[in-house]
Amino acid sequence: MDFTSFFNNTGIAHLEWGNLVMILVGVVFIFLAVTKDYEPLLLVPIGFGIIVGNIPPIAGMPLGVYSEGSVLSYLYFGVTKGIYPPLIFLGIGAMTDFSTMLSNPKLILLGAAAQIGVFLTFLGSLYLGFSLKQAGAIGIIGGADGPTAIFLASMIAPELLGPIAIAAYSYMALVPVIQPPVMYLLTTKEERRIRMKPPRKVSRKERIIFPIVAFLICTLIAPGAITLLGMLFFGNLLKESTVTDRLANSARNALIDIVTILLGFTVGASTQAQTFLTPQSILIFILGALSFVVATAGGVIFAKIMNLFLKEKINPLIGAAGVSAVPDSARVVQAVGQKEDPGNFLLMHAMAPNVAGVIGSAIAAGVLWSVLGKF
Amino acid sequence: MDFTSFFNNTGIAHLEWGNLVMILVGVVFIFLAVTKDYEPLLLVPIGFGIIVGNIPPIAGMPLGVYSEGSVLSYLYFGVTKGIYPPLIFLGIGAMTDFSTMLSNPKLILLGAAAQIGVFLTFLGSLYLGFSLKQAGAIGIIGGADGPTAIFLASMIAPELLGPIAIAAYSYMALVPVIQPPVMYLLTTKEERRIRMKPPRKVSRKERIIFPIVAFLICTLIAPGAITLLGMLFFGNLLKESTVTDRLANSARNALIDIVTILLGFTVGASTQAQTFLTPQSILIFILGALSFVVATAGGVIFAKIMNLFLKEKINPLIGAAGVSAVPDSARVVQAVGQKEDPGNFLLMHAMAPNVAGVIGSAIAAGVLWSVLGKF
Amino acid sequence: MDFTSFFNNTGIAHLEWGNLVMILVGVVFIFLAVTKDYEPLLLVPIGFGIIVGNIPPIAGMPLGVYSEGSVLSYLYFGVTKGIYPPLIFLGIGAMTDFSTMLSNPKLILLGAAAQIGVFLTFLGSLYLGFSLKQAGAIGIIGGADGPTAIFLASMIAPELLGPIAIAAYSYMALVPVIQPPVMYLLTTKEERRIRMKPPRKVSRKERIIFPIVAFLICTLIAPGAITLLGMLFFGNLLKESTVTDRLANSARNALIDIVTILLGFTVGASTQAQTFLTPQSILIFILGALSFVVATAGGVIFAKIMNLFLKEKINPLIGAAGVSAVPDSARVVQAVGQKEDPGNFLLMHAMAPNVAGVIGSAIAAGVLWSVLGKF
Amino acid sequence: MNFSFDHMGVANLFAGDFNAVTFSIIGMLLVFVGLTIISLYIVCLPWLLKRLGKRQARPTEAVDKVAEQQNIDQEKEILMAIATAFYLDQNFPEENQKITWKSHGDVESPWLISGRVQGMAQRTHVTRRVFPHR
Amino acid sequence: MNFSFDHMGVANLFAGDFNAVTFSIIGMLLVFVGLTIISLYIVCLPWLLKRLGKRQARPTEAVDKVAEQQNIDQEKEILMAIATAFYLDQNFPEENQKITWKSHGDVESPWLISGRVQGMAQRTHVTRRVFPHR
Amino acid sequence: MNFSFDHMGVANLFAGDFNAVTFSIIGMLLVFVGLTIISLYIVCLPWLLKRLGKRQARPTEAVDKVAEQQNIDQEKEILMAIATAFYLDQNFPEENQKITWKSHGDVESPWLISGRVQGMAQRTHVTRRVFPHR
Ligand code: NA
Ligand code: NA
Ligand code: NA
Repeated sequence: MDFTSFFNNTGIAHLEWGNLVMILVGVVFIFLAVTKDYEPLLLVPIGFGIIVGNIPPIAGMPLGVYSEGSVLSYLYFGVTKGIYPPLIFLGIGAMTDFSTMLSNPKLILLGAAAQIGVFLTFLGSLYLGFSLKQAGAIGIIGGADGPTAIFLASMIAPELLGPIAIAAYSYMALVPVIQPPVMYLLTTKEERRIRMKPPRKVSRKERIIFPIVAFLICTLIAPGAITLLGMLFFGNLLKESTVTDRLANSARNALIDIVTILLGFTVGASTQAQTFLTPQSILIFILGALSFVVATAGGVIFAKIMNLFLKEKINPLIGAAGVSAVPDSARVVQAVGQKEDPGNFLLMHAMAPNVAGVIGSAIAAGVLWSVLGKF
Repeated sequence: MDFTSFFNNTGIAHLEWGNLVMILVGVVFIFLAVTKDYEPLLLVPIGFGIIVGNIPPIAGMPLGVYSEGSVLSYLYFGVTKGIYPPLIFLGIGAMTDFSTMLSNPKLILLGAAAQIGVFLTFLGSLYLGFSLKQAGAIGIIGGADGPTAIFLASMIAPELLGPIAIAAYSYMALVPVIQPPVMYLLTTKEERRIRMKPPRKVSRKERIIFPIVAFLICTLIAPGAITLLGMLFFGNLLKESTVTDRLANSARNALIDIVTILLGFTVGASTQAQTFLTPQSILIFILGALSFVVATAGGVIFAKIMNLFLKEKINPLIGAAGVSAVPDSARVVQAVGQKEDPGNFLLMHAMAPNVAGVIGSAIAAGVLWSVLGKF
Repeated sequence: MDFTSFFNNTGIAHLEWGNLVMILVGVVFIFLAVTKDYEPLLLVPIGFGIIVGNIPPIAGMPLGVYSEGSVLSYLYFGVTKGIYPPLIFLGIGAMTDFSTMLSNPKLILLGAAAQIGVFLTFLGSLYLGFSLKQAGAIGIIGGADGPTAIFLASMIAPELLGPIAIAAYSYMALVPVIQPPVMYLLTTKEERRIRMKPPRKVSRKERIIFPIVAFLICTLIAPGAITLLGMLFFGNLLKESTVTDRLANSARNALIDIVTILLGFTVGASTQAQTFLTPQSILIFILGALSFVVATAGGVIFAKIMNLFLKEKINPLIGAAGVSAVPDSARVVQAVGQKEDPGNFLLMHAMAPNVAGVIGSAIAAGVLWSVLGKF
Repeated sequence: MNFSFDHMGVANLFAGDFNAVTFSIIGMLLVFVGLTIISLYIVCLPWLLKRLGKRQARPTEAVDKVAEQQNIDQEKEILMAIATAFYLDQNFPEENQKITWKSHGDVESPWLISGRVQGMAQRTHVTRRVFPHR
Repeated sequence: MNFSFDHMGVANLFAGDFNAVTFSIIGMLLVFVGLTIISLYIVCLPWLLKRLGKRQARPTEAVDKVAEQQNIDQEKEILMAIATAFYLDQNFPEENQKITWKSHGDVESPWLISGRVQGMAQRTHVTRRVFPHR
Repeated sequence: MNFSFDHMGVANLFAGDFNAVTFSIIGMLLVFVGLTIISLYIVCLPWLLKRLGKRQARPTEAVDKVAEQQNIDQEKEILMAIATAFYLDQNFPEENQKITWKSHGDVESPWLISGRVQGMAQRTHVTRRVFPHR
């Protein structure tokens, strides 16, 4: 029992440069969340998780998310088995109002168009040499949907779960930075000034029936989306039926909060530098950024194509909201639109492709899973 | 990679008539919950779960509650291992007020009498050829207590869990339809008009001591009821002690809501037509309906027998509340009684056999488990 | 099927004297909680759990926490794997205000001094013949920190988990009984009357940065404390960042309540007389009491030593708060101080060593785990 | 698992039997099909509801009315509570008077003496809608 | 597992060593015994409490008194809050005045600076009893 | 596992290679080292913050201002709500008038139409700080 062996039991003895880099990344995440207000509910748990995951553990002690029997490994179980994402979707469903979508159904197509980011990134990843499953999981980052990305990655490419999750959530937080340049590049000043008619009022009956029918439509086409969309629309039914309000309330408060804490923290803690800082991870980050750009462009361009056929023109900016990243990309649309014309309120309109994008990327994930899962 | 193989990956390709029937059943459940207000907290989750469970999955993909490694199978774990029911009992205990029972102890016996439904249904199921364990699990439907039924079925007849759970919850929702005819048949107009004295006030001390003593009495007789009654009375102690109010609050809100969501949804999702639509299930539904009728009759007749010996007559209608199905059967008693005599308020009196019925069926379940579990 | 075999299926048939003794202990716990208000949030769940755990089960039925496949065994899983304590620390972090500590950093050392109780008890237990791991787990009772004690015991001496947990929580509840005599014995009237300057106001920035830096410092020294301190400081960051207030809210309400219920109840239920009532357990209780006394003395004496070097004297009473047992020992300090001088408000000052004691015992647990875990 | 750039190339898109480009196009189509059907359904729904309306309309409306009535009750109660509080304070400025008004959502009410999960049907959503503190 | 009507018959009730009818009667009896003892206990309890009352009565009452006092405090506070709000609004109709009143349940209060599970003893139940929004 | 007093003795403290006394002293030292460094850090922090303050100060302050503004908004709203309630009750004592005022924390507001986890950023903490019922 001497001081040397004691020192070997401390964390400092095993600290590597990579760990320091990652700890710094965690601090930056928290800093951005606190000072810039970039998605604090994601960045604070992930950021602190990164710090925790990069304290070098002592060999033989079950501490990290990857060491069997550790507490963090039990909490990480909900990530590796894809349990947390559907529960988050349950809470999201219980706080989502599909009214704007119901009142302007053609805007839904914008949420489909943005999924081009998913499939192009899939092809790009394949090209770079990733396996089919890995490429599918990387592609879904373009869905701009953290829970969907984690769910698909845990099912078909668990070895890439860490970087994919971090990339998905980072870019979702960075939507206000990534999207505007693409939006300016692809639209003219006139297009950005287009005003749209206020959405109509949607009846309670329509809102109750919607989650049931939408669930049937989506999952009869892509059964792989059963878990995610089942929970999303279930949560929404709990909310809209009004007779189960107390369940909806717990789903969108206690349940989603607890799951968000555990998911963010353990995903963060899964980024131990020793396994995380690889060329592969860096490639995934680059591909992720590209997929966000492609998805944004896909939504905007499709809106312009639609305008060729529509009498009442839609503002192509709202195509950018099709990536989902709810409600941030809708807010970005509002901000960019208002810069051209302070009296233009695009937010409500942007919510329609925004929530449609969530459904769209869940369908895309279902398709990827059902086909690639077999390889 | 052609369209045919793609089509084989969709849900439509594998949809059978049975699935459509079950999806319709799910829709009817939700419809009844929303428009008739029949137990929405049960019927909405179960109804949507039925829809989710009957989207035909793709072979090889872990999606349903029965396929290993799927998210739904992890959530269903709490059903198959009997974990959810005791947690629901914890919350129920934290919202139950045993005062009316404490103020009129002789009404407790009505909650015992109604358990005749359990044992007669047990004998009937045996007669029809079910095994001992299966017959016991079917019998407990007569306890009119969803969590108790699920708990016992998961312990001794897991292969019948689906139909038993659905039958128990459906009939609990249909109590306002099933009970009144039986009640009218077995009582005279004069009996239905009997008024009862208002219950006395119960001291805080009595209410704190009650859960402890009642737990000891019940489980020293039937240790099989330890789990359910332990949680029920524990929840009640958290409530009545008043010094642990924040725990009682979380138990009767966040905790019970989350467990109710998961239980209802996964029980619903366990009804895949391919395994659910069997003659056996239909038989269980018939036996379940009969057991509710027998239990109601048992309570009412026992009340009439008690009246032979009592000076202060009790209204035999409140015997029907002995089936438990709290608080619906008590409300039915109130409604039927008020039809004869608008100034007659039986609700408070009916609550006593109502909560006693919960304890009674938990004891019955404990007895069935401890003896039949060995076969 | 005769009455004898039925009687053998009841709990009464198997009840032993030990069970009756333990049931009485459970009743006393609840009685103390309700009438004396001694930590009801701990004593009520544990007390009722003790009663539940001492109803003798029927052989072959999965009922108790130790029988495989029982519901209680699944709930106890969170204890045996050390999952509940970190989740409780998360909630505690989200309700802890480190301001007083930040405004008077020298008082932190008192929280270190009190850990002498941990190491002396460790040596004492070794002397009495306990194994190294067992001695370490018993020693941590002196940390006066229920979750820490359960966590360490579950990691290195699971066979002693029951008595260690009960001892730790009992003495935490009895702090108002154990500490005052020690405090009077070691201080003079003049010392007890020392007044201290009100703490300075701490900026929001300091409070946000603190949990991150403190986590890094502690765990780079003692990585074994990663899990407990990671959760504690993570919860605190959720609270202090203010941008994640809804997460902090759920952590310090629904989450901690649910975990507290399950932890207390199952720890109580693990005290079946047949395995619990051993000389070993009684020894652990004696050692636990001693360790609280030693820890208290350590804090008070260290405060007196510090006074030798300080110009602004500190009131040695607040050394007693270094044992943690937050906030009870701080309240005891306040009460004892006010008895000498009704105008003396020591509470805020006592909170500093109080929360420092939590960190101190987590470090001590980390050190014990990392070294003793290897034997 | 180990990634390297050695495997880069267009050939990856057509490796084995699997044409990744065709797959991507079909995948994209499926996304469009799904959302287009939803879109069409939404367009048709009001028309469908009108046809079905005659039978279902009444019960749903009944529920709506109940809910509305509850809302009104709730709001009246809040109004009364505030008014009572103010009145009491204005007129009886001593310290101990108690404000007691009926609370629908009260856990102690007989309807909530429920020992069962159904008892949860305590319709607290009305309360919550008005004070959405959670 | 496969069910069929072939096995129907009264013989099932007495298959093997097991007399299901006797079992059912005994089972029904046990349910009655359990609930009857509870019933008798409830009848005897008030009498028992009176005997034990002399020793235990005081501490419990003390607790009750504390709780009552807390209730009163709480209600006074709500009264004051409402009154303050109204008074401020009547007399200082500018926009920025702040209403600040002491909140017992406040997370920031020194009693809640607790770094420990005991800290949960924040007695929020008093607050909750008054506004049972959850 | 079976404990007995047979193994009692000072020798236990030095069994095998392990000197338990040295270990305890080092352990105690580590606890002190950890808490002392924290203590020193806290002493240095204000000085550090002042140095770093020039760059970071502004954004954080901005956030603080937003939060403060939100607080003010919130409180104004509560004031208005109470005043409205009282005014309505005083002047329109019929039963049905509805109190409707804007609620920032309202689940139905467009900002909360969020279909995503980010939607949770509904800043209910402002509401909660004011009415900490939970
Ligand atoms: Na998307
Ligand atoms: Na029953
Ligand atoms: Na401590």
